[in-house]
Amino acid sequence: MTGDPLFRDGVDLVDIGIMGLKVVVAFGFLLVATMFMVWFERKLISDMQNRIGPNVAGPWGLLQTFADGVKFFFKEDLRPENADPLVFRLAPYVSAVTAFLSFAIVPVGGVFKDVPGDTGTVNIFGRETFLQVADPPIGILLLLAMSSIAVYGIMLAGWSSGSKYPLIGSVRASAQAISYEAALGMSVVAVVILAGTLSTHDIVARQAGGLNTWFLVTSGVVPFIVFLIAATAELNRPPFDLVEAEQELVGGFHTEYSSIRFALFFLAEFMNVITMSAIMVTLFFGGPAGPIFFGLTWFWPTIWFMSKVMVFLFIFVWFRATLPRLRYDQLMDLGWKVLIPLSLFWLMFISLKELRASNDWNWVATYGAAAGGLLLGGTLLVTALRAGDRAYQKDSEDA
Amino acid sequence: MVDTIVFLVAAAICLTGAVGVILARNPVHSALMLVMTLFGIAVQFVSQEAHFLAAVQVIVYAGAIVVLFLFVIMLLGVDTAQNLEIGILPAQKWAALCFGVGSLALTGYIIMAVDNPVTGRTGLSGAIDDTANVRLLARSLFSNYVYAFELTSLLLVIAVIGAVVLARKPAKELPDEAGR
Amino acid sequence: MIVTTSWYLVLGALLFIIGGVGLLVRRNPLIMLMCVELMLNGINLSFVAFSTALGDIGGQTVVFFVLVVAAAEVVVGLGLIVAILRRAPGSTADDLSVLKG
Amino acid sequence: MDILGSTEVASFPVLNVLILLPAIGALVVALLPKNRPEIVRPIGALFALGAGAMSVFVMIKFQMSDSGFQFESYQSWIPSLGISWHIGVDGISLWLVVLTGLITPIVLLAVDPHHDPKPYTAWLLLLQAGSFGAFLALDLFLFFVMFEIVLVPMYMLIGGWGYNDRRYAATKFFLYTMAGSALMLVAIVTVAVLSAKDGGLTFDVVELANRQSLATNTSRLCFVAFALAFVIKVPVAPFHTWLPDAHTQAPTAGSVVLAAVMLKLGAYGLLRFGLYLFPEAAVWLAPTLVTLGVFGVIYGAVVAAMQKDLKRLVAYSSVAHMGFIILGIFAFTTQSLQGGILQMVNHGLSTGALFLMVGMLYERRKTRAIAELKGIQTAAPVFAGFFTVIMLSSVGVPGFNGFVGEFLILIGSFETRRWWTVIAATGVILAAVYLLWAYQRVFHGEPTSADEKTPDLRLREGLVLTPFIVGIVFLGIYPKPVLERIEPAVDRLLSHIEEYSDYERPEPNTPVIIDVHHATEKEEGH
Amino acid sequence: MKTISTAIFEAPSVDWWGLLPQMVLLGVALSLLLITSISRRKFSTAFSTLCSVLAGSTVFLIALGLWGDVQELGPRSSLASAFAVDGFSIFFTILISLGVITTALISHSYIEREGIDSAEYHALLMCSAAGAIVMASANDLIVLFIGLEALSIGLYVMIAIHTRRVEARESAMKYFVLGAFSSAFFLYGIALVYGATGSTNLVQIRDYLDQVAFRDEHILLAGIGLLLIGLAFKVAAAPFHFWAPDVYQGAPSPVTGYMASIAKAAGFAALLRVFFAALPSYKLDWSPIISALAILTLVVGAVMAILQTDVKRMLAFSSVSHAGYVLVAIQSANASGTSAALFYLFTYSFVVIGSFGVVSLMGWKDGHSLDRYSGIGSSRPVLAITFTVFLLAQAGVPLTSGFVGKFQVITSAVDVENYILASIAMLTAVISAYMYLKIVMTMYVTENNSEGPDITIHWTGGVVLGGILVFTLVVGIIPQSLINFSQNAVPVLIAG
Repeated sequence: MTGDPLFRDGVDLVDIGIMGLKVVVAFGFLLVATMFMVWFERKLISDMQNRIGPNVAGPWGLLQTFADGVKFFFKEDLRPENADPLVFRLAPYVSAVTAFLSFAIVPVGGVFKDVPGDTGTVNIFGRETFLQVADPPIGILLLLAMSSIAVYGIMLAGWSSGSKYPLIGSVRASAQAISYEAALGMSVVAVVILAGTLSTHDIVARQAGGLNTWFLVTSGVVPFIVFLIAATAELNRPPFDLVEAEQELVGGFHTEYSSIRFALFFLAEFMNVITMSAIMVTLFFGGPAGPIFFGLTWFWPTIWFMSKVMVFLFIFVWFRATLPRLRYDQLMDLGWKVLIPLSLFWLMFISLKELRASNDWNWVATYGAAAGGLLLGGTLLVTALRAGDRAYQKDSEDA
Repeated sequence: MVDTIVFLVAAAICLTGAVGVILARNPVHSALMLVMTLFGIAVQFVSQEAHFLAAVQVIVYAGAIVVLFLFVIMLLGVDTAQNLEIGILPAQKWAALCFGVGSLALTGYIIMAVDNPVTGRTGLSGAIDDTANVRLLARSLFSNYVYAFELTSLLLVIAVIGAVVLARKPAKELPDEAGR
Repeated sequence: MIVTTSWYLVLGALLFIIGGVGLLVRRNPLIMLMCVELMLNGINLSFVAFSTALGDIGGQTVVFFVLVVAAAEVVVGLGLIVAILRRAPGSTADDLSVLKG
Repeated sequence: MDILGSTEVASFPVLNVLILLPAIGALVVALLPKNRPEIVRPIGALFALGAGAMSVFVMIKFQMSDSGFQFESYQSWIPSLGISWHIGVDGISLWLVVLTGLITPIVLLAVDPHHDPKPYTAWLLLLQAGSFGAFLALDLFLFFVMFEIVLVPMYMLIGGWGYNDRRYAATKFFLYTMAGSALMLVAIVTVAVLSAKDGGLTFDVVELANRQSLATNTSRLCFVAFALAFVIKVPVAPFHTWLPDAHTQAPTAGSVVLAAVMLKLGAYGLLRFGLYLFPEAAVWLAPTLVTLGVFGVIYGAVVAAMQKDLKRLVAYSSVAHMGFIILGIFAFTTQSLQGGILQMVNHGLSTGALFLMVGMLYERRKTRAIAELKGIQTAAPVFAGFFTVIMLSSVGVPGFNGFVGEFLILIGSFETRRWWTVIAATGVILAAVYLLWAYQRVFHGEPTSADEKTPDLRLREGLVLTPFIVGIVFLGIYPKPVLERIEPAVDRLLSHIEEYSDYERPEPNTPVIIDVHHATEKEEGH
Repeated sequence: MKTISTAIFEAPSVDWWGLLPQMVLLGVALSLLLITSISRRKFSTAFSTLCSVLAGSTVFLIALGLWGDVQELGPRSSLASAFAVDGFSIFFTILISLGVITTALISHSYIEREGIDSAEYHALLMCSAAGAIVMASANDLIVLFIGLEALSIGLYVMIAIHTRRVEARESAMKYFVLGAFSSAFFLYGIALVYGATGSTNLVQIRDYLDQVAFRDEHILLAGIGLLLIGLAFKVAAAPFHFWAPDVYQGAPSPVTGYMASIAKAAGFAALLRVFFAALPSYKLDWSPIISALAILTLVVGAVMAILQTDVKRMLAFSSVSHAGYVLVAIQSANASGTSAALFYLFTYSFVVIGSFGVVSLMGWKDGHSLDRYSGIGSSRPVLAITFTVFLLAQAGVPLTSGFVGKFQVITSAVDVENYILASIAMLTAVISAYMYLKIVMTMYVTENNSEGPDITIHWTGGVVLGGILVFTLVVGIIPQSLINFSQNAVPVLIAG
């Protein structure tokens, strides 16, 4: 029932061909999108800063990224003397590959109906298939898996450079990624509980009934906000880009990288931005769902999907242009003391809601108990935080 | 056929990684080799329809546990981490030899049982159905294994206290009181 | 060639052995810890293989608990290593043999 | 109680009191205030004397004709394991109980510990309690408990108040005995468990002896285990090596109690448990044990003769004497057994007194080396006189108790173990040789200046030794009251052996007691 | 999908009363941590000690109540039969609760003296005790494993908690690595047994093994062997004992006492539970192996003990040889053997806690060499006699609890006609007696009239030592009720 209908009746050459086509198309799409994303960001920021931005290469500077890429490709590949040769080479690929793999689970098109299963298929070469590279039964978990692997890219890059600043940058980055991964995961779980499935395809199908079935609405916005903040932090995007704080850390973990390897990091970062936006759309905004007006029914959903993603791309750039960078302790405080408790509480609340609905529990008793629990937990949390602050102050006075 | 190839490739990855862990001089390399093994295992899980476990394997093991290793290595500094040594047993090498031979014999034992490795009893705690792996797991987790599940909280509490106790700076910097 | 349960079991056993031998041969506690993880992974593989062969989900559930246990062990183990080194910066092998084995 | 074949149950639990009184005394002494050391020994002696008086009471009330156990007391202890507090006294144990009851207070009063009187007194009282328990126990478990528990006070006495090498000696003493009894415990359990099929798990000696449910081989193995424990305790050469060390290093009180009471535990154990529980096996192993006993007689005598240390000499003389007792026991005739038991008492009196006197000598001279002592007789004639009497008793000169015991053993065993008896008889001569020789070296000759200053026997010391002398002479002249109380029990034991093995004792030719009596008188008449 | 989602999910029943002991321990531990960390004022050590003692006492009372229940109504299990409330589990719950109380009291002065953070120490103590209780009451191999890990991990931290001591940290590391190693063995054993029987539930395993005749037992036997090895590590049975002396020596003395008593008892509880509840039909396979282990353990423990000069190492090896006695009882594989093992563990645990309590009073400033004990006999006679009684109890001298324990062990071996084993057990008792006597001698016999170390006994430690002394002697003299207690714990176990 879950899983791509393509493989339902065994695998033959056509299936493999379609699969290959999907991979190539998705990869190509991502690459091109990344190219334009870079341009988009530079252009948008320059607009916000009242300057012109790239405008020489190609019309409106559209080919600027391409030109940069070519330049990177032909630059000399430097490797610091103290670097660990193997790991130094490995790290950029880890970053890039994980970025691409996460995108594989995003449904980018197909007409969805309000039931999970075989809706949202398109017909290619006479085969029914989903418009997504893969729909593994564990679906959204792949995102979490990949974001945990992505840490390796950063960490190993910083460590293998054999240099101080990259190391500090990478430790910061991985600490940050790990800290926000918990909040990220919990907001995803909130959606999973509501959807009752891990498959991204089915999650989208659940949201096909219109705006009020979007998980943005049914999960009560909070998970989305948590996800957005956490995702920004995961991406090391401003205002959480302490990793690359030039004033403190030069360029962060990739300081020592140059040439094509640097380009790979660069690519990975922007790929990740796109993937995260796509995931957000998938989880909270109904994915490719949207009204279909005329003709080409399979075309409209993709258009909807891309427009939704564009909105988030814009938001990310907007963040960068407007928000000041956080201090490291503020970053950690936000993650551990606000987002995690909040998402945890919200997760419990949603579970309780679902339980009440399925078990027909008394409304007042359920939410009364919830409020009591919240009060108790909140008090404890606040007291604990205060005590922690006190201890911290005392320590710093002693020191 | 495909199964066989997948198995062999993943097994090769696992074993290479495992051997790499114990051969690498640099702890970071060991950790990476460990990740390699973990991925191999995850693939084996997938090929046995244990998708959820495969994901958890990557998220928890590779994403948390090994990262923790790397953290500690970086915290200590690789040189320290590399030169850190501790004698556990008086005759460790001999013990290793005994253990290796013993457990190879054990493996042989298992191979001898190839024909009938398991007795074919099925479905005590919920039959496997690859389409509903997660559901079944959840059901089993909260029925047959609910006690064990709740007990993991005890384990985690202890681990947290332990981590705090061990990693915290002592209140007063008293000198080490070694031995005699 | 059909991949039978035994193949997985043998692979699991090999991982277990490699981990065990590594734990005994290496003297670096970090690597010893990793070797423990190898052993646990070998066991996990066996559990899943049995689970598939038996058609019983229990074996897969067990793997979760093993994961939790492994995580707890690693946390404490790394804590110990950090504690050892924090109090004795620059310690070498000789410093760490106060107890005569 | 009736099922156990008891004849009389005293309304007053006299034997329980006998065991408990010193134990309570030990506790009381231990709880005495620390700053009043002078009241410790009187109070301790009071308890010990009380117990001694109680043992005399038992002796007086003892029904002479009764061959069974008297004053029995039976209390279920660990019912689930069939263990009970079952104690009683018969002709075999009666005199050992009396011996224990009398020796301890004497020792307690006679010997000054020099330091830490409180624990010293407490341990001695505990030793008395344990010894009583061991002699009275009619339950294997209870016996084992008592047999082992007496080690602790003795170990503490040697370790705490002994001489230079006391650590070594105490540990050796403890471990030898424990090692022996280790296998005995296994045998005890085996006997009980294997007999359980005939009516439930029990450790009651009487019950087990009457069941006799072990197969021949098993019972032989068990007997070997028992015998090993007792043979070490006795000690029979070549298991004796702990004894010289323990005796030499122990404080005087320890040596006396060790010789007078604790060595008897081994011989008594062989009689009460070895022969009683495994009659067939005992007959089977008797030749070996008799050989060892006779070997001990000769070996002990020879080695004693070579000793340079007076105390060590006495210790080796113990080995020789105990060899006689073993011979007596495993000759399986009424006379030999009677003689063996009597000899136990004799040995307790004479060797105990010897140790006391050696201790007194040491107090005076701070040495026990024979070579350093000379001509004491001149300086201390009374001392020498007492020593002579006791020594003659130990040698076995007619008129003294040693003669009666050895004579009975020899005539008893002559009927069944002729050649061994002949060899053992030479041991009597050897005893005369080494003791008289030692006496000559120490008490005769030209005294040196140090020897001349040796003080003579004090009144208090004389009073202490008097009971020994009285016992020695009384038993030497008129052993009848003792022997006639022993005889029924011995007869019964021999009938028991005959019943369960193919042994048949020789026809007694003449009434033994009268014969001996005459013999003694005749000798004196010369 | 529809069929699954509509299937009614029946939550397993929960026996809250049975779970209460663990919940109390964990709850008090968490509350203690919470209060001490949140509160403004600094709590004294006494508060933490009090918490532990109260928690232990509460568990003790609850367990007594449950004991009456179980004796009346029979054993029960809940939580999908993963958790057993039977005589066996309650027996160990009682033992563990008393262990917590005594250890907490003995630790009190140690913690104050060494300046250790008391709240965390006591929280760990309670949590690991909860793990021990889980081990004793687990009816499922995985639950057992998690209990084992909870206990072990708690112990690792408790050993290392004295962060200023190099030995402590190093021995914690050693214990940790070997503990993890042995856990892996145990877990592998679980995997193989699971593979062979299709369940991790002990009762289900037993039922299955009763029904089925195997065509090929290899996997099951290998699994049993690995389970045994894993547990043998935990109870420090030779040849898997080599960690014990180093770890015992390096750990803080109260923790050593806890480790040698409660952790060992829990390990044996697991061993008994697994082999008696799940694998009785393979008795003929495992009993000889256990008796071989027992012989080796007895001999190694006794012989190595006499070669040591450090008191803690001596006691460590003696603890190894005590494990041998329990194995002797276990190999008999019958009810009387189990009851003997239970009795032995119960009495031995207190003696060993008391012994290490005395050791902890001695302080560790100059190590624990035997010489430091010289002269205690005259300077602190009461302490010396107490220690002497503990040592003699371990040596198995009559009128102490140790003798009754040994006696029952020997009886159980003789019961199954294993005379050789019984004899070896007794002879090694003599060998190890030498070691105990060496300590006793040192205390009483001083060559140079040294006065012995200066010791201050806090009343908490005094109460515990006195209590254990009385217990040891009383049980040695009138053991019947404790024997009944351990016997009543057994048949319930056999019934599963």
